[in-house]
Amino acid sequence: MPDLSVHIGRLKMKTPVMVASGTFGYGPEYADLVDLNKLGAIVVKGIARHPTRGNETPRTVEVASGLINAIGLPNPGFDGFVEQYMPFLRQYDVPVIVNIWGKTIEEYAEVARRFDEVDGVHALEINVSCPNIKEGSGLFGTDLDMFRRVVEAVRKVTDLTLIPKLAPNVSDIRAYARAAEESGADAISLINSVPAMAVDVETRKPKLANVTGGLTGPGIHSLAVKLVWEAAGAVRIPVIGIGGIVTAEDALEFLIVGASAVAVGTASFTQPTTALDVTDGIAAYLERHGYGAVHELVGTMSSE
Amino acid sequence: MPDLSVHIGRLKMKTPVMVASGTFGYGPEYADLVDLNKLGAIVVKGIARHPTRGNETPRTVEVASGLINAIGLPNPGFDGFVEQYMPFLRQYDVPVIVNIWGKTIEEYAEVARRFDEVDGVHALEINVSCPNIKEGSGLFGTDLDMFRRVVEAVRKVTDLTLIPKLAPNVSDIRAYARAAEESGADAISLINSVPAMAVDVETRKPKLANVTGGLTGPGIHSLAVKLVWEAAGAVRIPVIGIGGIVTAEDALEFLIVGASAVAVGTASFTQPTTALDVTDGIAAYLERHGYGAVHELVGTMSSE
Amino acid sequence: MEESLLRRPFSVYKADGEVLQILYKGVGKGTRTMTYLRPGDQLSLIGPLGRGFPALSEGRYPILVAGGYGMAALYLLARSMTSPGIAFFGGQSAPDILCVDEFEALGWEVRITTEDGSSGEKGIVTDSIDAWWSARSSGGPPVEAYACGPNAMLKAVARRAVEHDWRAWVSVDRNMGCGVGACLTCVLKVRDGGDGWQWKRSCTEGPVFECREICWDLEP
Amino acid sequence: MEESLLRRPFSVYKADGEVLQILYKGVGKGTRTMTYLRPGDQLSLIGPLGRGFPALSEGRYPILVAGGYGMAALYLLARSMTSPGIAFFGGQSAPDILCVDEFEALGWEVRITTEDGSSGEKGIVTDSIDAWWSARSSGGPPVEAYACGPNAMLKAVARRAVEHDWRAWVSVDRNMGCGVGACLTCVLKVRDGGDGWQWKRSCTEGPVFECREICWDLEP
Ligand SMILES: Cc1cc2nc3c(=O)[nH]c(=O)nc-3n(C[C@H](O)[C@H](O)[C@H](O)COP(=O)(O)OP(=O)(O)OC[C@H]3O[C@@H](n4cnc5c(N)ncnc54)[C@H](O)[C@@H]3O)c2cc1C
Ligand SMILES: Cc1cc2nc3c(=O)[nH]c(=O)nc-3n(C[C@H](O)[C@H](O)[C@H](O)COP(=O)(O)OP(=O)(O)OC[C@H]3O[C@@H](n4cnc5c(N)ncnc54)[C@H](O)[C@@H]3O)c2cc1C
Ligand SMILES: Cc1cc2nc3c(=O)[nH]c(=O)nc-3n(C[C@H](O)[C@H](O)[C@H](O)COP(=O)(O)O)c2cc1C
Ligand SMILES: Cc1cc2nc3c(=O)[nH]c(=O)nc-3n(C[C@H](O)[C@H](O)[C@H](O)COP(=O)(O)O)c2cc1C
Ligand code: FES
Ligand code: FES
Repeated sequence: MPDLSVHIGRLKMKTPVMVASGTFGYGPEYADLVDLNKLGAIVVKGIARHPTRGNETPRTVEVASGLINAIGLPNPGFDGFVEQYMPFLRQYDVPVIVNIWGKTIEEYAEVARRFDEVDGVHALEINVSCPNIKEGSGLFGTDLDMFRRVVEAVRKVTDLTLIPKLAPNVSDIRAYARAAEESGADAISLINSVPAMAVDVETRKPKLANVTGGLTGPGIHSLAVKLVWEAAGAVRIPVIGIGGIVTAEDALEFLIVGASAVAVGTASFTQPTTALDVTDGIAAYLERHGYGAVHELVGTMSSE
Repeated sequence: MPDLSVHIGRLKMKTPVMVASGTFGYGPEYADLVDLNKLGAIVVKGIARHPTRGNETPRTVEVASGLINAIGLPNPGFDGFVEQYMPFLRQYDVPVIVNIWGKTIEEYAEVARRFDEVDGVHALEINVSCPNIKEGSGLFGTDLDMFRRVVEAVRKVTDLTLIPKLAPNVSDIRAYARAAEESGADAISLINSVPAMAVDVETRKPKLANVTGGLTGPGIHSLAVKLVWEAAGAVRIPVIGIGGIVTAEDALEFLIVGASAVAVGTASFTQPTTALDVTDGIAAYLERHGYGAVHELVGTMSSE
Repeated sequence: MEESLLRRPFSVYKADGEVLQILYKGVGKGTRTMTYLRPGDQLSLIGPLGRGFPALSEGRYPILVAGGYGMAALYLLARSMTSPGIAFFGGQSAPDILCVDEFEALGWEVRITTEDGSSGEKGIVTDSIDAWWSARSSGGPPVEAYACGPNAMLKAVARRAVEHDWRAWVSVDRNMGCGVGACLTCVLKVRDGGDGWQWKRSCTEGPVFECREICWDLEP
Repeated sequence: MEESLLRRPFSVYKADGEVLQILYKGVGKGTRTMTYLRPGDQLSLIGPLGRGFPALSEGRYPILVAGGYGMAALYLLARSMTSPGIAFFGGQSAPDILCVDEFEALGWEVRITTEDGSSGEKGIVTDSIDAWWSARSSGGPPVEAYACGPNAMLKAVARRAVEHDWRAWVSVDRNMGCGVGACLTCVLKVRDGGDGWQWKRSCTEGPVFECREICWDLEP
């Protein structure tokens, strides 16, 4: 059995396959269907300082090989999350990564500071790239200066492993990757969903209440691989590859282009055990190809 | 029968549905299968001043709901194109739009200047967004200043209808749309293909000889609709919607969010008559919904 | 053939021993692809999920109201009741009216309405309900209604339930993503304790709600 | 079931009257989806496209070399020849060897090689060709070879053609996008008049080339 363990900052994972924020709830939702202890990590849905309700419905629409969502970051707030979900999550032997967001830099720092003291939280993923909140959050991910300021502000208030999550809709992803590294991030994750929209031509109305949303699922995989490849080439900190993973091959592509770990998103909706199936597929691949450990595969794309 | 005609700059089209550059050859390739006179316009594959061979093979790879291509702009050069293809194209009663590119601003201007004098050429589409040529062309589409300079340089040397074609991989498409308008463009077209890549995990080699390529086809449609909606909202010049059109509904989405015309790309490979089928579908829709002319539908997305 | 990405929600129509039946209509890419399945093909299914219809309360008279796939969704409930009542089936035209024999075999009286009059009375299902209600002698047992169909129909049933003081359970039809409460696609507004509202997930906290829980006026 | 975006290229296996047959192998998403087709389903087909095998030249002795779908691709050619020769079929193991009876019924001598020896001789198809060539008495009519199969096989045939002075036509297997010359996916390097090379599109200018046209040394 090849060694699947991965270390990212102070975070130790048994496998390189986590579940992506917003696609696995807070854990209990899938606990009957998936052995949570076998996941590399659980990244919970985005948490802010205070509760929010999120967008009106319809919130999602299925398109060719993808799902557009404009959920709008409904969240129970820091207190609600810690009370309602942390006791549950602490029962498991799986790292918890909290995805955090805010509408201002101060809000980001405030929620990060509070999580620093919460027992059982292993890392923070900074969602600067959610395209659904109009009030500024969209900008954090596509304005290099704002991005840098958020990461720096959060870094100041926490010792937790810090993982800024990059937005795909930028011209040069390497600049964001480097800015994260320079601002003290322990790793980066990418990609978040890709801005998209759909219109019902009979009613001439947008298919989402929010008009625009973010595309995820198999259709974005090849875009994500390209961005992860570029980002991984630009920094020394570990990269977490996200976007359109359905099969072990999809995850292996991320590892081969330079990701140290991956997260499964939309595919969990279709097949809740996807992350575990992908893990098994990676192990089988490593064995078949004679790798002793998953980290040996990382970044081995052959240039010829 | 509703009025399908569209005017873009000095270009008059019988229908709003053209075929996109690089997906319909130079015309003769599809002449046996498609009545060229029924197309809104033919946009030929990218032409530069001098012949080029393009990339090594493999040049395309199919992925979920899309095709990644890295053809690399093989082209017969200005002279070759005018000699080999213009006599054929002049036989038809269909506007010819030449897609042009160069490796420097001077090359863009030079090829544009020459086309200005070619009988039977109705408009120039400026390909600043092809992600496949490393020597600078990629930059023209994702660097606002370079983009502006190319459009201005081309505008100076030609009276032909000028249509810069925008790259999708920018944070703010509106800035590019406005820059095109300010630089004297008669219209803009978008989107070009989306940077992407795929890896063969068994060999650990990229699936394309060029490593990266551009994703096209149904999977990018919802991204394109979002970008066309934003771009159309930012300028007064007409917008041509491109990206993932397979059905009349896909084209209608572009019109409803603000495009005056559309172009069919990858779908022609699968079904050569797609552009004509889409045209029929648009006409039927207009009739069913009581529109007298296609321009009445443009930009009518209902905000409620 | 188009490929669909997500699973699709279906009601269990019949479940006997090892056999589970669903009754579905090909309306889009997912259901149309299902028509290509051949005997022996394997499918993946997660279920049962969510909160179904509750049993009839002691002493109440049951009515069922079904449109679309509602006939399938209500069959097992109908079979579970020892004293059948009336089932109101509505549809566009005759082919939309399904399972009538099955319900009658269980002892239910089936009243049909179609918009084009091709089966049963011409009209919509609530016409038929109103006619029954006004003809009904007062003083009978209190009514408990169970409804499944288009949201407009559910809303119309809810209005009558409030007016006539019925208890009424409606199974809402929301688009779904995950089916297990994780994606927050299927939410709808239900009253909270006070004057306000909160989102509830119809996949886990529904799809069946007592009609008074739902903020119908906030429905788009 | 996965959906494929583009069309897939196939050779015409048989064409009689109104019936056209193709023989295919399920190797990926497109061909596997095809196995779901049912009698009566309609398909869209564009063809015939490109340049097929030319007729046998007067006075030449024909040999066929087939691997994979090559057996299907060469059948109509084999049938068109009035004086059959030898057909060399190669494959991994017995199930890869197809159509032997059909070729024999046309009068062809079929020599089979499989890599695992489960059908015919153990080895690769060129072993069998080499054995035939060295056993062949000199002074026979000049050879014209027709080959269809994996590119490595075509290259091996081409080397022998040059060495032994055969004329040899190979049908190259390139990924295709449009099939009509528009997308420039299927190009391969062929010699131009002088020392250089140029791209040719195998969908329109091929897929059959005389083996000396191809720049084998530039093949990746
Ligand atoms: C709890 C529940 C139980 C159901 N039980 C059954 C059943 O037993 N039998 C049955 O035939 N159907 C049932 N449905 C409806 C069924 O889920 C949809 O018909 C199916 O999801 C359509 O999928 P599709 O891919 O074929 O269509 P799509 O391509 O997804 O959509 C086709 C059209 O239907 C609309 N649509 C799709 N899903 C929904 C939805 N959930 N609500 C409203 N509009 C929708 C789309 O907007 C579109 O206009 C049930 C739905 C729910 C929520
Ligand atoms: C001129 C020509 C004639 C052909 N005639 C026949 C025929 O008569 N019968 C038959 O069974 N097949 C034939 N083929 C091959 C057939 O086109 C492929 O098997 C088919 O395209 C595979 O599609 P898929 O979607 O099933 O596989 P994909 O999912 O597209 O690919 C599956 C695997 O096959 C590889 N692959 C796919 N297409 C090709 C290709 N063209 N060349 C090399 N590797 C490929 C892929 O890289 C992948 O590893 C022919 C090919 C050509 C070019
Ligand atoms: C319904 C839904 C909700 C999401 N919510 C969040 C979120 O709260 N925070 C976040 O950073 N990303 C969120 N994402 C993005 C995912 O974490 C992931 O980056 C994206 O889905 C791409 O991966 P996939 O293609 O595998 O789904 C969400 C995605 C979906 C589909
Ligand atoms: C094989 C191929 C070649 C292309 N070549 C060009 C080109 O030469 N110039 C250009 O501006 N766009 C080129 N494009 C991009 C298309 O014109 C179009 O913008 C893109 O394919 C998106 O549309 P679609 O999704 O309908 O294919 C090419 C696309 C493909 C698939
Ligand atoms: S369908 Fe995902 S939360 Fe209900
Ligand atoms: S397959 Fe498109 S040019 Fe040959």
